[in-house]
Amino acid sequence: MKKELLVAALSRSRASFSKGWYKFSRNPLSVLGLIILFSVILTAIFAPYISPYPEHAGAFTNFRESGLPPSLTHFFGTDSVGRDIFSRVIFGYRFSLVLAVVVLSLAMPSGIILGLIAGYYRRRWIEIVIMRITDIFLAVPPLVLALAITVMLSPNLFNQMMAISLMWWPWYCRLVYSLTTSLRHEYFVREAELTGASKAHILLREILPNCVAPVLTKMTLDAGFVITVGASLSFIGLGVQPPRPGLGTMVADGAKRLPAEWWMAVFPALAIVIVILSFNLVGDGLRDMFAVEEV
Amino acid sequence: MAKYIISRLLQSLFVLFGLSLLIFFIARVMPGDPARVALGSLATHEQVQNFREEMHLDKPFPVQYYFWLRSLLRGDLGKSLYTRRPVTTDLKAYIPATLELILISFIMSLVIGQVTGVLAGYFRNSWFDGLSRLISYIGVATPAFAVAIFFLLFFTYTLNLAPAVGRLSLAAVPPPRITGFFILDSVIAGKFGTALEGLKHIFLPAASLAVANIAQEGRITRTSIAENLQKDYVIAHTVYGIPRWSILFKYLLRPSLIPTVSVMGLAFAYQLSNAFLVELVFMWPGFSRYAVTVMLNKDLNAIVAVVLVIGVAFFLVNVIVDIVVSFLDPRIRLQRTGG
Amino acid sequence: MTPLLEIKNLQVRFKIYEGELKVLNGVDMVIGEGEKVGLVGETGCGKTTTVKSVLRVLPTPPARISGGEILYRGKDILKMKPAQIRSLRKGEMSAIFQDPLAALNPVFTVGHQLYDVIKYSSASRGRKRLSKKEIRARSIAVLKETGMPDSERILSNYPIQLSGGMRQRVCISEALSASARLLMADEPTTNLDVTIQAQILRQLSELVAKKKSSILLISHSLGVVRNLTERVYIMYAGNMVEVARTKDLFADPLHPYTKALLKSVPKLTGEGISRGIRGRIPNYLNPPAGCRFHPRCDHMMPICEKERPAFFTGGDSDNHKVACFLCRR
Amino acid sequence: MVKKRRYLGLILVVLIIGLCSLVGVAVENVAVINGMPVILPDPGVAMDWYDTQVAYNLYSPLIYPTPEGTLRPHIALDWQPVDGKLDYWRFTLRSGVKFHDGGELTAEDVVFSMDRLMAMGKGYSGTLGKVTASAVSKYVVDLTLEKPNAVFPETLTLFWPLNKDLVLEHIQPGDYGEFGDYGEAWLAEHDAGSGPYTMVSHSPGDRLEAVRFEDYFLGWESWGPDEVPVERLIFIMEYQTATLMLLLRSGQLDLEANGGFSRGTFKEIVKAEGIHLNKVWPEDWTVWINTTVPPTDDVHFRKAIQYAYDYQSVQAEYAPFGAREAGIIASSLPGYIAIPPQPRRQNLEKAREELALSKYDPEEVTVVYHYCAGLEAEEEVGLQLQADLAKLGIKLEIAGPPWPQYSAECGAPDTTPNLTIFLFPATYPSPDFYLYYMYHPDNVGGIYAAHWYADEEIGELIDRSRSTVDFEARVDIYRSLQEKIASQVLAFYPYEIPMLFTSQDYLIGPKETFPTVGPSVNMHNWRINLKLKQELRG
Repeated sequence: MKKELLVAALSRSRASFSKGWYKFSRNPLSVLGLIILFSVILTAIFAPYISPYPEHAGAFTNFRESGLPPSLTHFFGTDSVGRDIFSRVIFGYRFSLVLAVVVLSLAMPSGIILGLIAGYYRRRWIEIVIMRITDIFLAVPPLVLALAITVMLSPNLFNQMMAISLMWWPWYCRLVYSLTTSLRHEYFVREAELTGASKAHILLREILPNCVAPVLTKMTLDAGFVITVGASLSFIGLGVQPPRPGLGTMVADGAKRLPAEWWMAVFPALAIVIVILSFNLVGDGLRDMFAVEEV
Repeated sequence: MAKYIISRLLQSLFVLFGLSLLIFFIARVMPGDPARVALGSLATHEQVQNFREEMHLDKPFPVQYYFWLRSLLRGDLGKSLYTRRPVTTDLKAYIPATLELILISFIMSLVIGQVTGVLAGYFRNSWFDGLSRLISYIGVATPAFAVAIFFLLFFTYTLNLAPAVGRLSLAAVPPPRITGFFILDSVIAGKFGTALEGLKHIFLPAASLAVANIAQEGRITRTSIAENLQKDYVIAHTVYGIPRWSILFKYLLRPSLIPTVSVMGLAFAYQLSNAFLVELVFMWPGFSRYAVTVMLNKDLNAIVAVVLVIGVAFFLVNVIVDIVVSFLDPRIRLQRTGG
Repeated sequence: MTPLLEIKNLQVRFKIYEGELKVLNGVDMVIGEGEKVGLVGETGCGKTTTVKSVLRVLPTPPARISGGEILYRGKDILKMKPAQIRSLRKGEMSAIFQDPLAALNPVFTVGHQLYDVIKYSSASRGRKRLSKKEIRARSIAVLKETGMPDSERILSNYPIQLSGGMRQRVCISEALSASARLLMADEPTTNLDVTIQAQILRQLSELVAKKKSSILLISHSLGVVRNLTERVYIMYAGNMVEVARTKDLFADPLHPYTKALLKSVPKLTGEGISRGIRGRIPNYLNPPAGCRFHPRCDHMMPICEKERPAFFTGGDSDNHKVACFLCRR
Repeated sequence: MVKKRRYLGLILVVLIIGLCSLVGVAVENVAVINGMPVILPDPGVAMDWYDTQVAYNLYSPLIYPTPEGTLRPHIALDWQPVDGKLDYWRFTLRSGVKFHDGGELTAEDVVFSMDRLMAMGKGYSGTLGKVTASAVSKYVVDLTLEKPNAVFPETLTLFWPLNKDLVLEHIQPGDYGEFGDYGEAWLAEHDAGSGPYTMVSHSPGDRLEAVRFEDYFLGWESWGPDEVPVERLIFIMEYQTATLMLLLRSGQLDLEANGGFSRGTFKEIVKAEGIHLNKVWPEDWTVWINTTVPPTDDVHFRKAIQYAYDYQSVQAEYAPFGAREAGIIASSLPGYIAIPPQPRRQNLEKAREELALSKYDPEEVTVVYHYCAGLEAEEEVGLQLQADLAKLGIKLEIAGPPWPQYSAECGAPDTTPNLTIFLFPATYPSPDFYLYYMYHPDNVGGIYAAHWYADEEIGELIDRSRSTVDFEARVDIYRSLQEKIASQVLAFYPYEIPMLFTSQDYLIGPKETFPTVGPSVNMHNWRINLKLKQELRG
């Protein structure tokens, strides 16, 4: 009996997956985004094996080869101390993706839990406390506050991640809060309440699954946004510290060499655009996928 | 409406209070010695100690906050440790430049975003629509500093079309300050040459700032135009002989503007934070560059002030957005006044 | 009677993701000068599409007029240039739409919309431009004509501030302000309660009579057209299935669909609740071959599945035509 | 009618643009100068070389350095130690020196300015030491020192008298009793000087504008038929190097007086037409090694760093611009000696030996290297060292905080990173500048002595040099001091390089190179050739 249920559930989920994929794949741009995103992720994971000069991502100087224009030996040229920009961009993706993963895995669960609690306990003191604090964090653009906090913590990747995470949970909190307040009067929540289910059960098993679609969509779009904020902070000089390659830092350094040695700024900048673009395309695809589902 | 604004105001007062407490707390708790930073390396220990006392840095946190709040009520935001001037003086000096920049870029993004959005929505699935969608995808995905650098490389270094930095050419004499907006002030002073220069200088930074918003607004407008085009009233207007341009840019634009304007508050936030980077690239002597500078210099008073100013600006913009939306959309207006 | 509008074998298709919807499948229709014609059919049978085709406001794509002619005073509307169509809309053809709330722009005042309608429709005829004052006066007059109370105040109101009846009156005023020769009223009273329905319909017919315009009154209900029209077309799934003088049709319905429609009208005499018609409007993606009504028809014959019935003259009058093999003689 | 109205706007726009383009673009007699952020043009608080640059334009120092490294009369015509004692000096002032408001500079102004400097304790007060001033007559001032100082006249090239009356008119409430804030707030945006230029406006950290002071006491003369004094100075700040290059090429910037270009850019400048490099003063790259925090508190560890650094690598890149081996003092100063390692190149073997002697395991320690944000030359040294130390298994962490934070870190031993890099020009023309200010135990800490090494013996030796009247004997002491300092490895010195300012060909600088910072960008020493400017950029 149980096994049958499981099989049914599995096939159902497989069916809904293929249906979802069908909807997703109807937009060729989303598929393109997914392909780019996967290649970026794979490149980042296997950076030491893929990049032609992995040692150039670290403490390395070779002044004789500094400022070389793009060529077959150095696809993106070399920087002012002779490091291969292509290799550094590949490693730069690592830091960007790690940033996105860490920030979202810190901000999302905390935001979701707080949002669930605040949404469920409406008109209680706990809702007021959580949502007012959320308001405070949302009162200024995330970049501004993240900038202020990173500066005061002293600039490096870890602090950058902490600062951005601190800026990010309120967005999830507000999203899940509004979802929860509208869901909590639905019949299945009422039913669970009546059957005496625990609060944790109601929040996590009844309400949370219904928040998945919007949260997942937001997460994908946000990953791109987090990377933008991270790159912006590094551009100001508050990110990955040298010699490790931060994409924003590379753009900032390269900007000093414009226009003669344009490749130093242009390629890292394009690399940033590509990864954000792929996240956005995938996010839009997910939104289409879920939006059709809802109708 | 008044009742609504008052309630918003009270709410924002609370938020700003919390914001100041937050940023104040972070600033005071973090490691590093602001007094030392302010006085530089040549200062003696005695000088540093005196300075700490003067700035109440030796007092416990609540006392410090109390002193800060007390002087805030007198309109005093303290002295900048970086420029050694009252923060309010700095703000007065730098805010107009940023306001001018954001205003111009706002107008740019509104006009271009709306027009492309309307056209893309009207001719949806045409080549124009496809192209504008592609560009808008890229526009949204490109961080402001990258846009700025691409623009600089293309328009300044390659085509030599626009100047690279500043509000005016370096040797130019700024117009007498009336509004602080160089272009406007120049026109008032009758210096059209300066005004043109100002326009030339503001073009690239404003365009760099506008790109993301153009993309975003274009997309939203396209969707809502496409949605509204299906509505009966468009057919009705057409049938009753109202010309197509009037339908498109009046009867359709107004309802389609509502979603665009509704996200304008968020768009402004983007624009303001993007200004942080764009002003750096273009050496725009504005508030955002000042903000970055004081942040990098751990200039406590200035940081708190800068964050609060942004909070206030954000709040004001949201209220304006609400008012504009309710002006555009009688449904909301009537709901609000009708109670 | 000279025909004002003549639709010949009109075919309209909609392209959607899954394929093409064959929505209008050869529609024929004639409206004479000054004639009051009714068009009745279930929701979704293509009435609105027909009207929109005539007005040339079908969204193309997805819609596509794949065949047929629409002759207005002998000229094919489908071949007209946009400018000609625009001039047709000013003073020749007008329409009232089903949902008055949807047909009014929600974010402009009634006065504003009426103002533009009057301004542009009057500007067309090479007349002197009307002054603001004149337009305003006309707006009020037009509203008053439709029996709108307090019409001056109404001008500064938004559609959502008005009741359903008032909104419909505004729509009618807009439609009438152009003094069109042909007025197509697409279910103008569907969303109103019965007393207001009757009132509005009466006023509408009075106004049309006064202006000596032709009217095409569209409804899903036979009851509505009975008193107001001279001739009725019955439409089913993109085809005209029957046309007759109104009184002939009610007296002697020939097509099984018409009969079923008449049966489903609730009667005050109380013969129990009407049964409605078995089944649903067909799927336009793969409509039934032959007569589109055959899957729902109680009198289905083998030929119905294969061949599309042409119009046969039936009943007592030459004007009574039916597209049903039952009436083949 | 409607159509006409629609076109009206178009016509108006065209008209405005036309009008705008009609406004002539005549060549202006102005010099736009890029410097580092000048926050403090007040000579009583100015303390960095870019402040000094501006101060030299707005104010006049008491004594002026010569290109040869000697001194010449300026405001003071003559100075003598009274009774042959080096702690009591008498100065005779020039008469007729005019302040910008027309008032005459007298002994009273000198005394007031010295009192102000001492009371505020900012700016170069530390360089001058404790000084008591008293006016003997209208043009004679006595300055008494706490300790004998043979190079006191040299340090007075960093003392600029202010206009007492003007300052007193503008004091605001402050910490200095009857003197309020000593005019500090007002002087941030105005000047009270007698220099060749008068401040017009100042927006701290952004822009400072000044115009020529007609009544400057040294007068103004043209050098050639077309070489005339510069009428208007505009100091701009904080521009990115890419931008600066663009501004130079387009003729919008006349003098780049920050020297922060990368060597790639310098190469470009050498090739570019219409602009050229000026070697303005010698500078020493110095990487301080903090002797108070592990692992650099161990002298062997410090030596290991000294030997591990690949001197040739970066220096070779700058050789075309005059880079050379550096020592403790600038090589052009009397008494310069070469310091280890000799020959000056990487010696990993020696480095390993020293490392073995140290108490630290290279695998377990991290060395922190900080440089000033945005300075590529400083980052390069760090990256080079990072690669070099990696060969020894030592991890070097690099960070580039912005200047105020960076310099403030050096204010306390525990916040000073292991390694900090600075480029030191001499502020007064004497080896004493390097020795006293950087290694005297009284001056330990701060950016000038971020090694935190206080040695009484070195202090005594420096004191002795300061009280030695005979020049040759003093130079001998300087030599032994250098040896002593080198043995402790308080720093390593990547290379010495002249400061390179880029100017337009039509802006002509002094023919000679001054040994110190200020005079080089005293625009009284520059002339502009307007004809050439018209030809090149007009």
